[in-house]
Formats: sequence, structure tokens, C-alpha cells
Amino acid sequence: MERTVDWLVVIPLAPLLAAVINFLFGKWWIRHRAHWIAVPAVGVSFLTSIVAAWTVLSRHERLHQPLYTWIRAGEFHVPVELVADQLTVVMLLVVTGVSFLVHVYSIGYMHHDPGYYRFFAWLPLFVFSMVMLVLANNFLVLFVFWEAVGLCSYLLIGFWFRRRSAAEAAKKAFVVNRIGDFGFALGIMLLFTSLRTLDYHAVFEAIPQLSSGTVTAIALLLFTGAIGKSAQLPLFVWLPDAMEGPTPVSALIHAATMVTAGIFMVARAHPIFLASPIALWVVAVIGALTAFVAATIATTQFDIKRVVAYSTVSQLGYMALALGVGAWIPAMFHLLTHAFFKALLFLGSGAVMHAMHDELDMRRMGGLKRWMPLTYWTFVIGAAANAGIVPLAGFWSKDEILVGAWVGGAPLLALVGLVAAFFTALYMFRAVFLTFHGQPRFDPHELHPHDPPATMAVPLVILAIGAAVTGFLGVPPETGWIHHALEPVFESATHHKVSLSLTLGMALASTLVALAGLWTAHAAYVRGTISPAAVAERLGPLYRLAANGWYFDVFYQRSVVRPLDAAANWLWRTVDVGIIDGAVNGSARIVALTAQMWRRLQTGLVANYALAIALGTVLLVGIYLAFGSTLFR
Amino acid sequence: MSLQVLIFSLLACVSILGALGVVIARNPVHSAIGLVLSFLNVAAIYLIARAEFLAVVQVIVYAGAVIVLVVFVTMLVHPDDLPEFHGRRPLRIVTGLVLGVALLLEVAAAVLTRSLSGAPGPWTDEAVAAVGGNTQALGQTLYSDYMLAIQLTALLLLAATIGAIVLARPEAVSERVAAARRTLTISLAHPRGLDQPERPPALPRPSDGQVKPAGSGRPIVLARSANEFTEQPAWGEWRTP
Amino acid sequence: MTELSATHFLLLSAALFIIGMVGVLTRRNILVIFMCIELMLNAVNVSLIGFAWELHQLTGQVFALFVIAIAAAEAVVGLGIVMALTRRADTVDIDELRQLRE
Amino acid sequence: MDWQRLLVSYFVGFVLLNVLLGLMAYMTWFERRVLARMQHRVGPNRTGPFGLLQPIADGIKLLAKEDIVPANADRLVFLVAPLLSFALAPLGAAVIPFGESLHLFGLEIPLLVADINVAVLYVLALGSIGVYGIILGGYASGNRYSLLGALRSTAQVISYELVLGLSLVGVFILAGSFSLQDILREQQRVLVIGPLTLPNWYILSQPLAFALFLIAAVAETNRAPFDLPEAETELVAGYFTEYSGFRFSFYFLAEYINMIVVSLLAGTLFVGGIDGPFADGVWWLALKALFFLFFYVWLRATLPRFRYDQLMGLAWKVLLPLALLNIGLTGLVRLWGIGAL
Repeated sequence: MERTVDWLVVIPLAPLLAAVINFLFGKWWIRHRAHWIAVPAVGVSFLTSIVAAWTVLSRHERLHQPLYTWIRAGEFHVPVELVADQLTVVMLLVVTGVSFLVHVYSIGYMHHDPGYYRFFAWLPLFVFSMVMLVLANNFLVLFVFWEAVGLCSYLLIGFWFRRRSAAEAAKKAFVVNRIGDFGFALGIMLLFTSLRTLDYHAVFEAIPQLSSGTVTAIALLLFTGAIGKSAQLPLFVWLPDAMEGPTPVSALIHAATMVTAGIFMVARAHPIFLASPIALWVVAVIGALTAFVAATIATTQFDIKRVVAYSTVSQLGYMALALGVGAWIPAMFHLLTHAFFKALLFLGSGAVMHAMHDELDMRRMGGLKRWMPLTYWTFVIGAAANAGIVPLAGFWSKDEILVGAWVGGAPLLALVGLVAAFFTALYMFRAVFLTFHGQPRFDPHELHPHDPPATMAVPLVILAIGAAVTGFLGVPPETGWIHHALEPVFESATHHKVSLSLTLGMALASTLVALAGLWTAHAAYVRGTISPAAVAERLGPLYRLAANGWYFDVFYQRSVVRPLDAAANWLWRTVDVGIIDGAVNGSARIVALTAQMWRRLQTGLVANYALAIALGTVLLVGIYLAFGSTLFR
Repeated sequence: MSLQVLIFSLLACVSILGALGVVIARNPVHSAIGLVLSFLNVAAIYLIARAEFLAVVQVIVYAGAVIVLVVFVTMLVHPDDLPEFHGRRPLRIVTGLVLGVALLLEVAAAVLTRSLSGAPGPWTDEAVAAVGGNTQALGQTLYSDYMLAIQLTALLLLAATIGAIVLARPEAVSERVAAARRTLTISLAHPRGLDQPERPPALPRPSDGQVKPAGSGRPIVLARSANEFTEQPAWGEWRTP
Repeated sequence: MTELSATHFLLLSAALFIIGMVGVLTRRNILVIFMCIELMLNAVNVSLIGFAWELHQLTGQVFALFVIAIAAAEAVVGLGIVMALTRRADTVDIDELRQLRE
Repeated sequence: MDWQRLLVSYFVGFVLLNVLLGLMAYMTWFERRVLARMQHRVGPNRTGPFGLLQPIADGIKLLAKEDIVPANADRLVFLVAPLLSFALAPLGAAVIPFGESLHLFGLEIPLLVADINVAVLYVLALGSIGVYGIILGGYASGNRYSLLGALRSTAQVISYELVLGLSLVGVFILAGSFSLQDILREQQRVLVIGPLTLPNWYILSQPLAFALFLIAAVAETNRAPFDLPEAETELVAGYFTEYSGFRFSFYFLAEYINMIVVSLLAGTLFVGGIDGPFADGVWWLALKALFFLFFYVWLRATLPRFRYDQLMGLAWKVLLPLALLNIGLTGLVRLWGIGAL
């Protein structure tokens, strides 16, 4: 069932207008009133999304709105059309809802920033791009806005561009994402050359005609894009560095929305992946490894935002694992719950930073519970949800992923996931205990931590409620509300029968694992029965491996950046300066030498030049009269 | 000889006399008067050739604006003693005259031995009268066949206006800014605008004003925000060096 | 020569043009040279108008109009340069302005 | 060549010139009387009834005075400059239509000297030539005050002439012609809008242009409050400081003739010229011109003088943009066919 409507465009248009207005008039005119434009615009977008979601989910029909034809060249035909189905509206709700809360939060957080208007121009621009990405109906439009969100991410990571580290982080995010996007673009081109269309529906219907090799290539190339954007294993290095951006940006872009674009894209293109078991297997393995590796790294970090960032990478790994084992709905379910609790964690750490005057190191915090009870409780809810403690959101979705992996024919990967879950609980509660418990490790006379103002507190509370209850959208497992809602999208996917005993067993196992992590963290950082230093000592190389992010950055630095640098240097010093400049300078020198001889003619007297012109005219006319005309003949 | 030729010859003679006055007069203002005289007579000749609009434009633009501007500048340049340097370069005068006479002879020979050959165009007197007169006919041609040329000319005039304003400006703002830069060091004191992620150790907070002498006696201006010294200047104050 | 024809216009044009040219060649005051250039431009207009009249064309008038517009632009910029020159070098004698040599 | 026509034109021109000169003389009387009444004085009332012979007495006095030429003046230019001003002033009246043609002695006598295609531009061209009288006079005096006054005046007149010309473009667009007769003919049409019956005077369709024209015309004729070139307090008397006797009177009278011509022009361009209720005719034009002349005097009695930079700023920063706006609006209206009303 499909219905054409004309109000769908409001969802992207409102934030776009806000962005344009703030960008054009922000600097001179709007300045510190910028949020009066951005926040209502995103609010309108959110309300429209609710209407769209209600329409789609209650009537089981797809909405679409043709806008215009972007490219029309021969058979290459790209219409820009907004389409909203069940998958889309779930994403829309997440994107606009979290965006709205983050916008409200930013009013307080960015209050004294000189680039206030700039922030409120780029944030709505991001919302626009993300919404368009979600609403796209073909791969090219998807790709364009895929790049657009990358651009917004770049702009916002480098928001404090005067700080060198921020500029570098922005550049890194941009370059690393380009690697993934390169593969993505190749995938789209391959898709077009083999099917002559990019429209979702047409592509999915035509997939069975393709050879399995082509489909695998397409699927793997598309997944390359997802690896870059969703920070999967080899290319996750940009996400922790992206924490240089303002915290609301981290919460919105680098936790809740943009990084999940890769997951969304794979889910959107699930018919392609379903046609290629190899690709699915690659997705699952990469996802599981990412979940595990990032979780171990997070355990060793002391920067509170980096802990949360690695946690994001880890959770994205879970989602990829779910996609790979064919548990599409659990993947989207986890995306939904993750958006809530991870945005909450980021905003919570933002509140801590705000209170601690931009302090990020957990070793210089401690005991904050006393001064910031609201932040503490919301943060604990987020942490518990992330760690998968019953009955918070994370528990239900993560559990479903593990069950899906078990029955999807990858029990080993499910076990890896369980181990990662232990680390998840460990690092999350490590962060909570280091930050909020124990004695303050800063000077309370100099710093006076306090709970944030209302504009920041209200989003925290709303997100905390969301993190606590969204899990029940998926209760009872396999037949919850979310499953019914998303069923029509994934009807082509195979369904596994899940026995009740397995569900219960897995739930019990993961709860025990999470509690073990919690207990370990408590023992190490509250009671002190385990000395973290001693453990680190004992583990030695393993600890250093994790603490240095598994040496991915070092590896890239040595194997990619330095050789490229050296090559560029060689090109500059030898080829450019030596050969090209040499040739240019040489010819210039020859000209200069000859010019030295000619310059005697250059008297600098305008009169002489005029005389020369006149003389030339007389001569030319004379020559013409004498030889060119019939005057003397 | 018809009356038309008589009038034409009269006007042409005065016009040439005016032109000679331009070259011969020692005083630039007298030159300008000669030029105006020449131009007015040429305008009258345009009337004979049925180019009424151009005649009026000739008077308004050439005589009324360009030459007035020249006279204006002449007076602005040296209001008291207008320089009179005619010649003192006999060789140049002789060369110029010889070249002039040569060219005149050549052109006269060419013009007098030739007659005009070319297909007459559509704009006979009747055709011009039919569309309402010379101005209307010219307008129709200008805004149909020469639309692009008109727009380019408009652009050229705009560029010339801007160029003249820039040339005639007494003092550039950039020079003032450069002068300030030579004596002041501008530093950013905003914590988020700094290179290090940590907050800088207790920056001097001048309570009594913005300027505080630094070690070498060079004053340091502390910016209160990162944008304070990077803000675009107001319109009209900016000029690239 | 009894009837008015384009030849008359051309002769007048040639005379004016050559007077202007001689002026440019012999005078030293940059302002007078400037006026002589205007005279030469005007001479060109005379011939254009003459052709237009003889051939019943408007193209000549159109071109004359453009010449006038360009002359106005040239005057504005040229006089701006003269102002800047006098402010900088304090002279309007072209024999003293020899920067073109460098 | 139609000799008869030429003669008739010459005759009309002769009559017109003499009427203008007489009017100009009595304009001085009119101004002094009105000014005096406004300042609670009596004004000239001794020479003849109501002082009506005062202008004649003044004229005799000025003609009889010594004609002084300063020692370091540029003699020839000094002598010619006021003549230039004076000679050019009445020429503008040549294109103003004073009514339909008259039939006398079997001859058709048109009530205007010359009907030329570019009449309004011709008047503007005269104005731009008129500048030379001022600038050359100021320069030739060999006096710093005169030169400064001349420079100021030139800059002012050029600037305001631009505004004057541009303010008229709206009228040209509506009338589709530069010819004053065409413009007049257009205005003699009757405009019927619903129950209203209005004359098609351009003051109704071009009010902004009319205001701009009025302001620019006052500045163009160097009258108060734009009489900077002759500001006694700053420049002694501006460009005619060194002039005396009848040469001074030439400048003086040229100003008054210019006022009359501009008033006639305003009357023709904006308020329908000879068009009026009951019976069209030259009396209506005279009445309208008289009102504008009164307006001139009224302004002089009321407003203080502008400062120089304010004067130039007004022209370039206020009036010129307004004139351009008016052109754009008129063009759009015409383009959309509303001008066909």
C-alpha cells in the first residue's frame, strides 16, 4: 500500500531553513538568538515525524512524496523522492527526537560560545542531511546525503577549529570516512552498471538475476561504506578522535544518528546482503570483533568521552553482528535503544564536563555524586542500560542479538558477544565509579560542581526515561511491538524459531555476565579489593595493547601516513622544485637575459610610446595605400 | 552648394578651430573650452545627420560631464598655478606635426578617391519616423540586437565607478590596520580558542583595561572572545592590501 | 561635393582625429593629453555617424553610443589615476612620470 | 527648407524671449514682496505703485555701474562666462508648449518655438552646459573664494542633474517619448477609475519622481536651501564675488530665468501644463508656474542652508537611490501592463 502525501517534505525542510537562516544572518543579526530558530525547526520536524510514524505504523502503508527529477541523462534517471516505510519512520523518530533533545541541551551547553550561531547553523544542517538520507528512495540520493552528513560531522568535529587537535580530528574523520565512501561509491557504480537502476525497489526486485559473485562484490563494497561510517573494525579510529567536537555533537552525530547510518544502510539493502551468504558472514565477523576489541579498549581509557566513544564503537559492532547473522529486527531494535542510552551517556558526560570546567580525565574527578545527584542518577541509568542490566533498554536488545547469533548459526560469535558484554559492564561501571563515587580527586575549593541548568537537565531526564523504558518495545522477545512494526520491511528475511528455553537461558547468561562485570568494577574502584594497577601489571602486553587502541593508529601512521608523507615530500623536493621549477625558472632566466638587452628601448616616457604608436599607424596606412589598395594603380 | 553643406562646413570649421585650440592653448582650462566648443559643434553636426539622441547625449555626457570633470580635476590638481609646459621639446613637436600631416594626407587621399559602397540599411527617414523618431528607433535596435553589449557596457561603467572610487580614496583602512599591527600583538584569551586542550595557567586578566604591557614593552591586546579580532569589518572599511 | 555625403563627415573626422593625435604627441600636461584622447574618440564617432546617416543604418549610432559610454568610463578612471598621481608624485607632467621604465 | 516656418518660429521665439525677460525682471519684485510679507516687512513700495517700477530702477542702476576686471583674472574667460550663463538660460523655454497652434493672417502659428524629439533631454543638456558659466566664472576671477565656490557649485549641479534626469525617467517610461508635446498629450487624457474621473497628470502616477524633481530643480538652480555656491558666510559670494555691474546682473538674472524655465517645465511635465478645468490654455500653465515660483520663494524664506557634505550626501545617498527605485518600480508596472490605465 502506498500513499502520496505532500507534507513529508516538512521534515527535512524545516531544519534546512533554520540552517540557511542562521548561516546567512547569524553572524551579524541573530547571534545569541540562534536557538530560537533552530530548536523550533527541529521540533516541527520531530512532530511531523511523529505524524508520519503514526500514519505508517497504524495504517500499514508507505508514504511517498515526489519532489523533482535531479538527473535526467539517457537511461540514467534520478528522481528525488521522499519515501517513508516502517524502517524509515523508526529511524526518523530516533533522528529527529534525539536531535530535538540535543538541540535543547545545546542551548545551555554552548551558551557562552562565540560560534553560537555557527553551531546552530550546522546542527540543523546535519539534521536535514540525516533525514534526507533516511527518506531517500534510491542509492544515489542516499550516497549524496551520506556524504552530506559526513561533511556536517567534519564541520562539527572541527567546530573549535582554532584548537589544533580539533582540526586534526576533523581531518582524520574526513579522510578515514573517504576510504569507506570510496568503496561505497564503487558499490553503487557496480550496482548501476549491472542493473541500470538505483531505485531501491527496482534493485531489490532485480537482485536474483545477478550472479552470486557480483552480488557478493556489491554487498561487500556497500559494507565498506558502512565500515567507515559506522566505525567498524579496521576503520573505527576516527570515532574516538571525533570527541574533539562539542559534546552535544558527540551525542547526536557520533552516538545516536550518523554512525548508525551504516547499520541503517545495510538493513535497508538487506535483500542484497541476503543474496550473498559470504557477505553476511563477513559482516557478522567484523561486527563481533569490533564489539570485542572496542570493549577491551574502553576498559583502559581514562578520558570519560573516549570511554563512551569506544563503547559506541562496541555497540555498533553488536548491531553489525546482528545484521550479519540475519537478526535484522534486533539490529534495528538495538539501534533504537542505543540511541537513547548513548545520547544520554554523552550528554551526561557533557554535564560533568560543564561542571568541571572542561575537565575530561576521570582520574581528576570522583565523588561527584554528592554535588550532581541528577546527573549521577541519569548517568547510572544510561550506564546500566548500556551494560545490559535488567530491565533497562540495553538488556532486551542486546539479549536478542545474542539469541539471534546463537540460532543464526554462529554460536561462537554469540560467545564473543557475551565476553564483550562482560567488558561492557566493566568499563561502564568503571566510568560511573571513577566519576561519581569515592573521594574527590580535585580541589573542591576551586571547582564547585553543580547540576546543569534546566535546558540541559530536561533532555537528560527525558533520555533517561527513554533509556529505561524503550526496551519494553521489544517485550516479549521476538513478538514485541517493534517486531510487529518492522515485520513488513523484513518479510523476505528468514525467520528462526527461537525456543523459550534458549531465550531464558541467554537472558540469564548475559545478566550473570553483566553482573560479573559490575561486581568486578565495584571491587576494583569502590571497595579496592582488586587493584587495577596490579591487574594491568600482570596482564602487561595485553593491557598495553588495549590501552593503545590495539595499535591501529600506530599501524596506520607507519604503514599509510608516513609512506604517503615521504612520497609527497619526494615529489615536492625532487619533482616539483627540481624538475618543474627548474624548467620554469630556466626559461624565465633566458627571457630575463634577452629582456636585459631589450630594456634600453623602454624609456618610461609615455610620449615616446605614443610616438611609436603614431609612427606605426602612419606606416601601416601608407603600406596599405601603396600595396593593398588600387590608389596608385 | 546646398544649404546643408554650407551649415555643415560652418560647424565643421568651428569644430576644427576648437580642436586646434585644445592643442595650441597653453592653459589647460582654455584647452577645455576649445574642446567644449568642438564638441558642441560636433553635436550640431549630429543633428544634421538625424542623430538627435546622440547629439543630446554628446552634449550631456561629453560636454556636460566628461569635460566638466576634466576642468574640475584641472582645478583640483593645482588650484593656484596651473602648469604651462607646452613644448620645450622642439624635436618632439616637429615629429608629431610631420606624422600628423603624413597621416592626414594619407587618409585624405584614401577618402577622396573612394566613394562609399554598401547596401543601404532599412532605417530610412520614413522608417525612423514610423517608429516615433530617432530615439525610439535607436532604443529598439539597442535593446534587441545589442542587448548583451548594453549589459556589458553597464558592467563596465560599474567597474569604472568602483575603480575611480578606489583610486580617489584618500587613505586606505588597511594601512591603518597595518599600522596597528606593527605596534600591537593580538592574543586570544578564550580557553576554547587555544592550542592546548588544558586550560592555560592563569592568564593575566587586566581589570583596568584591555591593554597590558608585556615583557619587551610591546603591549598585548587580550581578546575577550575568539571572534573579537577576526570579525569581518563593517562594510566599506575593508580593502585588501 | 555639392551634396552632403559621408565624405564630408570622414574628412572632418580625419581632421579632428589628427589634431587630437598631434596633441597627444606634442603636449606634456597629462590633462591636455587626456582631452586630446577624448577628441580622437569623438572623431571616430563623427565617422560612425556619417556612415550611419549615409547608409540608413542605426549600427553606427549604436556604436557611437558605446564609444561615448566607454569614453565616460575611461574619463572617470583616468581622472582618478591623475588624482592619485598628483597626490603621490605631485606632478601632471608626463615627462616626469617614468615609473613605466621599471 | 521651409522659410516660412522658420520665420514663424523665429517670431514666436522672439516674443517668448521678451516675455521671459520681462517676467524675470518682475520675478525679482515678486520675490522681494513675498519674502517681505513672510518676514513681516513691507518690501519695495516706493518706486511706482506697489514698488512696481523697482526692477526697472534696479536694472538701470546695475547697467550704469563700473565693470571691474580683477588684475590677475583670465581676462577673456572672465568676460565671456556670465554671458554664457545668461545666454543659455532662456533657451530651455524654446521647447515648452504653450498651447495649440494659433491661426492668424492665414498662417498656422504653433505656440512653441521648436518641437524636437528629445525636448526634455535638450533642457537637461542646456543645464549641463550652463555649468560652464559658473565654473569658468569662478576660475577666471583669479580668486580663491571664487574658485572654491565654483568647484562646489559644479559638484552640486552635476550631482543634482543626475537626480533630475533620473527622476524624469519614470515620466519617459509612462509617456514613451522625450517630446514635451507627447508628454503633454498623454496628460490631457482623462483617467477613469471606477467612479473617479481624474486628469492623467503625472504627479498622480509619479509622486516620488515629482518630489525628486522638485528638490533637484531647486538645487540645480542654486536656490535656497541649496544655495551653497553663493554662501556669503563661508565664501563671500561664491563664484561671482569679483563680478560687478551688468556682468553680475547677468548671473543674477540667469538664475531667475532658470527658475522660471524650471517652473514651466515642472508645470508641463507633472501637472498637465496647459491642461486644466473649464478651458485649456496658457493661463493654466502660467498659474502652475506661478505656484512653483512662489514655492521657491517660500522655501527661501523658510529653510536654513544645508551643510556642504549633507548636500552631497543627500544627492548620492538618498535621492539617487530613490530615483533608481522609482525607475525600477515604474518599469515593472509598465511591464505588467498596469501602466496602460
